[in-house]
Amino acid sequence: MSVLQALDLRRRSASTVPPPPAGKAAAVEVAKLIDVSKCIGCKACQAACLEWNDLQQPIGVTDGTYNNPTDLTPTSFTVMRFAEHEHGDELEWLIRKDGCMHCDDPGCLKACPAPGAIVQYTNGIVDFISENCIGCAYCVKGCPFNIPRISKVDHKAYKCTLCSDRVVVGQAPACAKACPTQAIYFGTKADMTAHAAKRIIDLKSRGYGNAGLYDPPGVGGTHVMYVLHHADKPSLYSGLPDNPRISPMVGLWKGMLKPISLAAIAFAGVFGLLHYVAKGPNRVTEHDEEQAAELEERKGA
Amino acid sequence: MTVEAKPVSRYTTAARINHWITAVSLILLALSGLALFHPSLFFLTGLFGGGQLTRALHPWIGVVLAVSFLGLFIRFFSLNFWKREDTIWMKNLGKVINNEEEGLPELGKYNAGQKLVFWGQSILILLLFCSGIVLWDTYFADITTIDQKRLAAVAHALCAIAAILIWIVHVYAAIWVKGTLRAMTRGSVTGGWAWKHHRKWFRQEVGKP
Amino acid sequence: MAVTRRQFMRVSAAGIAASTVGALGFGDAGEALAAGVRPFKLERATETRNACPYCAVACGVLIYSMADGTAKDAKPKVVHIEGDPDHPVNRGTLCSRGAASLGYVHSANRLKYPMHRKPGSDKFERVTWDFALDRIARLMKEDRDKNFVARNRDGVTVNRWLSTGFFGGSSLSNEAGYLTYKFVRSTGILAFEDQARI
Amino acid sequence: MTNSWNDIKNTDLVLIMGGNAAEAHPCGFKWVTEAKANNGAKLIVVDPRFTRSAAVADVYAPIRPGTDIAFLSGVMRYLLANGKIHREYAKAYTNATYLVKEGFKFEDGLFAGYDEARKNYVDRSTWEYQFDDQGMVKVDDTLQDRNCVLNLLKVHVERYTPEMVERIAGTPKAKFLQICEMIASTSTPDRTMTSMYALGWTQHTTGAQNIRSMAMIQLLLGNMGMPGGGVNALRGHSNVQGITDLALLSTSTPGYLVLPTDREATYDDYMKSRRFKPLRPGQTSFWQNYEKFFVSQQKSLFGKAATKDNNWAYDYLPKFDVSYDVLKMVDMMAAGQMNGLFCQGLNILMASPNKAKVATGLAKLKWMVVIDPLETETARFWENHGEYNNVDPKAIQTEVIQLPASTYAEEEGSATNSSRVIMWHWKAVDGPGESKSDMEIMSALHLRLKALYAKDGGAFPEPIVDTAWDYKKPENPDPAEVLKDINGYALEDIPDPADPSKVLLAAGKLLPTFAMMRDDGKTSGGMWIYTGVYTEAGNMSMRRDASDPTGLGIHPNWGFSWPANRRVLYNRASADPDGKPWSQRKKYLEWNGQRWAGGDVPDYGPTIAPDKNVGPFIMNQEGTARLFARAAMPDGPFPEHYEPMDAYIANPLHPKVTVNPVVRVFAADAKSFGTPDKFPIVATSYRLAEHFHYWTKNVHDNAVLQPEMFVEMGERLARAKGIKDGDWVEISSQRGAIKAKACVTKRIRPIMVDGSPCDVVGLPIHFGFIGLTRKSQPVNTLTPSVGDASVNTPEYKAFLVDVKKTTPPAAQPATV
Repeated sequence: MSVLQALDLRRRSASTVPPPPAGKAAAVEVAKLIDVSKCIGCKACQAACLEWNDLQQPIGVTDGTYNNPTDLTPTSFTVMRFAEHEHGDELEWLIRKDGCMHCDDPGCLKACPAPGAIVQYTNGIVDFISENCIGCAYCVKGCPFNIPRISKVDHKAYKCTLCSDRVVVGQAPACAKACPTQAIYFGTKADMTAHAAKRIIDLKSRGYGNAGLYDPPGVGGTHVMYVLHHADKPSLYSGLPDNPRISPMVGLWKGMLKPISLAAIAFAGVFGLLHYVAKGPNRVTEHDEEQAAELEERKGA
Repeated sequence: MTVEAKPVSRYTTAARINHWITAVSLILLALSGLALFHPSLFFLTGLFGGGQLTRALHPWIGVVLAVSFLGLFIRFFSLNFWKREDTIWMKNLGKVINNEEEGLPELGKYNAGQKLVFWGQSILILLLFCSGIVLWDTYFADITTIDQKRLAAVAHALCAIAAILIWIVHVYAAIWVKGTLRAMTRGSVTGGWAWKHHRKWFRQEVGKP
Repeated sequence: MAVTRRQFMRVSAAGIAASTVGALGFGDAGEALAAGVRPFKLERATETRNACPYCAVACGVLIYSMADGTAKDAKPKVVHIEGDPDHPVNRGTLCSRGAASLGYVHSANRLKYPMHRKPGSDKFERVTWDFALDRIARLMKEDRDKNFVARNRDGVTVNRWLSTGFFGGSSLSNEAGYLTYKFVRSTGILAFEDQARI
Repeated sequence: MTNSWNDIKNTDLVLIMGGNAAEAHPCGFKWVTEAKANNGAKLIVVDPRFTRSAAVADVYAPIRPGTDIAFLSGVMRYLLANGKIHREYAKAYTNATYLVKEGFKFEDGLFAGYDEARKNYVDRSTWEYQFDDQGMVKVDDTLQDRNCVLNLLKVHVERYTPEMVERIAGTPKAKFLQICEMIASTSTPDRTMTSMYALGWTQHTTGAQNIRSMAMIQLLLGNMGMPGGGVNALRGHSNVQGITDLALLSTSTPGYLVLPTDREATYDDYMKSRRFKPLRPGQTSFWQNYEKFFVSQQKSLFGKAATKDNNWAYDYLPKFDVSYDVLKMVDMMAAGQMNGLFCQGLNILMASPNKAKVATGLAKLKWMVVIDPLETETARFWENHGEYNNVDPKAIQTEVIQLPASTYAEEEGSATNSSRVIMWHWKAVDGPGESKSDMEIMSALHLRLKALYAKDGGAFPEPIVDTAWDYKKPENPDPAEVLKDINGYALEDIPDPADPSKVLLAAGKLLPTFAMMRDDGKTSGGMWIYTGVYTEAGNMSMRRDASDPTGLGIHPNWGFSWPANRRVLYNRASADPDGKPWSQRKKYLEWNGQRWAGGDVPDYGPTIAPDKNVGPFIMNQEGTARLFARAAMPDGPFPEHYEPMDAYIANPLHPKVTVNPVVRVFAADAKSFGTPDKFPIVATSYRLAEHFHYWTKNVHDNAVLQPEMFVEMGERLARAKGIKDGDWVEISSQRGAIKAKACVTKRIRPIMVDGSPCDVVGLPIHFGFIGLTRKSQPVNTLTPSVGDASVNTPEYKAFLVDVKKTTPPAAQPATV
């Protein structure tokens, strides 16, 4: 196709050029809001995602839960996670759509060594550009939410694209479009935050005193947010991280360690050079040779 | 005309081949590893046929290195035990660096610096191998947790940098101390070199039938 | 809702701005400031308004079809199905059945040809429509002529045929349903049911 | 549905009981979510399992499968005892004030007139009102007479105390009372409750009475005909409403007319019982028009061959002696009484209870024709699939012809959703291979049969030869032409009854409304309730104006809602007897002095003034709704709790009459019911959000989302049986046994029945031995072949089983 659709970038993995100045492309930030309190776990989002993205997820087996597939895979960008939570005599079935959170400060992008394999558009979407992906799985280590999966077929990383191909033409992501109860909402981040506020008021009126918005500051906020009835305990929802942030290990690895290491190598090289210039080579003298010959003669004799 | 001492055999052909396999794989590992370590060195993946191939080859080269280095280790570990003279040598490292090693105790086949290189690389390669396995997602993705992988990534990077630094010392020493390189190319050193740097070893070698 | 819609931006334009040389002299020129996203796959597709075939909410769907450009006598194929946003009930949404219904249209288990299984056989054999339809008409007539009940024991005209039954589908269109009704009722079949009861 | 999907947004309280809308109808459930988010509505879910509907409910209560009438009668008792009824509504719009005959009684589980030998109510004469000399029902507006319906009802439900509800249904008393209180809150004119039910109510031997119970509650609360009210059947297939309307049913003809029975030897006999004279002064009794609808229908079916002289081809219709419903058909097949069978998009091997019986029946057929877009278990019932379908093909002599049908994407036409809205869909592509549309297949079969009879003659060829198939392309009619045939048109000029010199509608013109239908053969029309769908103004089912001027979710210009484009049935009842809305908040229709005005088409004479005292339930002879059903229900004028046929306990209310006393049990099935000593666990079958019946197991993505059969069980039962998640379990009933993976869950808790815990297991119905999902033995291997006393819907929702840990079936992975 001659027409290439493109989105402006805010960040680009393993890039040696600085991002364009803020304001150059003052795109509106988008966000997907997942209202867990409205979610009926019907998996329409999963089906729509599989269909739109032409994913061929193999047919598995059941493990005695409603989680199918049981985990994210390179061909399942989103899965529903079902958690049965008992408090007192009451039961809650907490159902959460899991998938890429599109962090504002994406750990995957930070970890990625392949230039342009992970990009963040100015609208906030974090996308994997497959042709640049080298399959190193550093993104897996970078991600605080355990999202990217590496394909055993083409050895590339895959995850939710927030349907960047739909968003670029003004369509909502396939999951949000499909969601029967509009538990998945899509729009500008500002609108989604405002919508969430209304939902939280409704939930509080129904006795969920700790209802709130999950937009974790540890990763700079996310472009996929949750309305939770128990925002005080995100981990109730099949292990949603209570306070996600890019691991300090990854911070060290992809931060300080890089310049320090190169500097150390450079220093070692320069030190050698200077030493050689200053002190010169360590040569065997003729006297040494004579001493050696003498010894050989003595022993040999 | 002074008397020329006969060359002294230092490394067998097998040992030299073993060394060079190790050397080449280490260099390739450093190049491919650095390519994936720092974006400004990503261009080095071009040497390996691109990012995907670099990612795929690096761990296999690592396996070659590990096996090869194991050979070296078995060959040389007994010669690398620490001796009293090594401590004295280390205390006089300044003199050594200033090309003033006269008056230091006579040394066996390896000086303290070489021994440190040996042990350093032995430990680092072991660590690199283990952390490398953890990071080798193609085959071993499921045996560790992501947190363990993160730790492994940092450890792998740190060890690799340390190994590269040691390698620089090792190479520089070979360049700086003239007459060293031929030990690994031709397998022998001159008698004078042996007298000067490893006199105790030289005395033993000369004494052999 | 405002979303960036810059679908026709060209890569080369982005390339101009990116020119920094890499750290060790190898220029990584052309680091784009924009990245290509997957092309929107419905651009050339035909949109048809239809209704989901499954449950009785009967959600409005849009069926996108497209001819495969490579084949000479290519017939359009369905490439995507999503909810019809104009439909007052589903408002563009679909459940996991409807959202996956493309896989129904293209199911590996779709029937393509009339098949015939002879008594005692362990397989279906492909037959022509003519064979199948003639055979069915004959079998019907044979059974009907033999077992038609014109009068009951009390002599009342009942005109019924009880030895053949008909299960009709509840996903037929009303028009197909009415033709089915006409066809079946005219024969006197009383054992005539659909999914309404089960 | 009496109301519509969109109308649910107007409600204040949703009761999902006998259904699981979030899973079975997610896009319809959207309107529950809307009501909750924007109307402050609360959601109650009553279900044996904590379902995905329960996951978003405000209140969930457990109930033992098959005890809904006990629960609902308990609710009625609460409402009546606490005065929480909409008294004015009940008095004006129901038969609450009507007097019932003196001899009517209910004792020890039986109503008056039961014949023990014939297992039936042979004398239902006391299930009737008292009439005056004019033939009008006697009423007591003071509600003092002990024989008035409301007082009889009070007495009848008095036994259903909260304690009794807890004993029978296992719903904890506190929960039950909490729900009663919430329901009672909608007895005020400004609040409504909507009831959403599906097969969880219908698939019981007391199915029709389950729904009646809810209808009675809604009537007591004044929620019928109200926005956000009603009794709403969610329904199954995309056009099950349309196909039911069109009467692909054994005893019906299109538009809820009824086939003649053996007792109606002549046309006059038939019409005599269908004149439906009003039972109260001034009532409409709309069924008085029956003959107009019937004659028009006969003209559509048989064209010129239907004449006044041959009583509109009355004898062309078969007469029925008994109902030949699904269960009866299977019973006949299994008894070797059937030779031929068509399965058009219906997978009977999976769909009818007691798979072994169905398989036996299919094997006794001489021939079977399967018309389907997909491979089905039925088409391949003769094929050996190891332990999933262990048959010997050689021993099965049934000839099978399988015809490939097209799907919705490959044909155009109209379908009717459960809101009764008829909507057109357009063709996108051709079907695969040689597949043909059902219209083409039906036409081909009809035309071939017709040709054979025209040529060779045979048994009574007339109805076949004379069937009107005069479409422009008879071998593949244009759907629009068929819809016109259903809608109807004038065969001759129709004169104005007021002024016979004027022509109301010229010959050949489409009928604008069923009021235009005539009983003199001047009109043709396949189904009166659809008249108006295709008029001279065009195909109304194609209308796509989604606007909603009133904001009440009426969408009057989207498609066409039968009857007469009416969106909420009985909507006259939304206004009080004086024609004023019961409350401004729930304003829907009102009398503006000249006519009934509002956003919807009145379900009423549009210009009948309130002072005429015409009741809002115009389809009834009384003009009012029936709290007391007269003789319309075979198992009693009031609902009564009876245990399922696989009875878990003796009925605590009347141990001598444990199960529904008038249930039809075939001789062949007499020993097929389970008892709790051998099968101590209650099972219920259900549908999953990820699958639709037995189709989507052929769809890859749905197979991904739910790949394999499982059985849901509570932790207590699993512990007792040593079963863990993912273990293989054998589930057995009196009818057979299947294997399934265990899904151990907190969502099913033992239900305390009569003081001791009752374990419940749940079985999804979707999995079989054909499809992309893992092979499984169908669940109907377990279910009993018995149906509802009124309409014979099989009892899939409550039966007895036992479970035990077992080994994996062959060719299945041993572990996950």
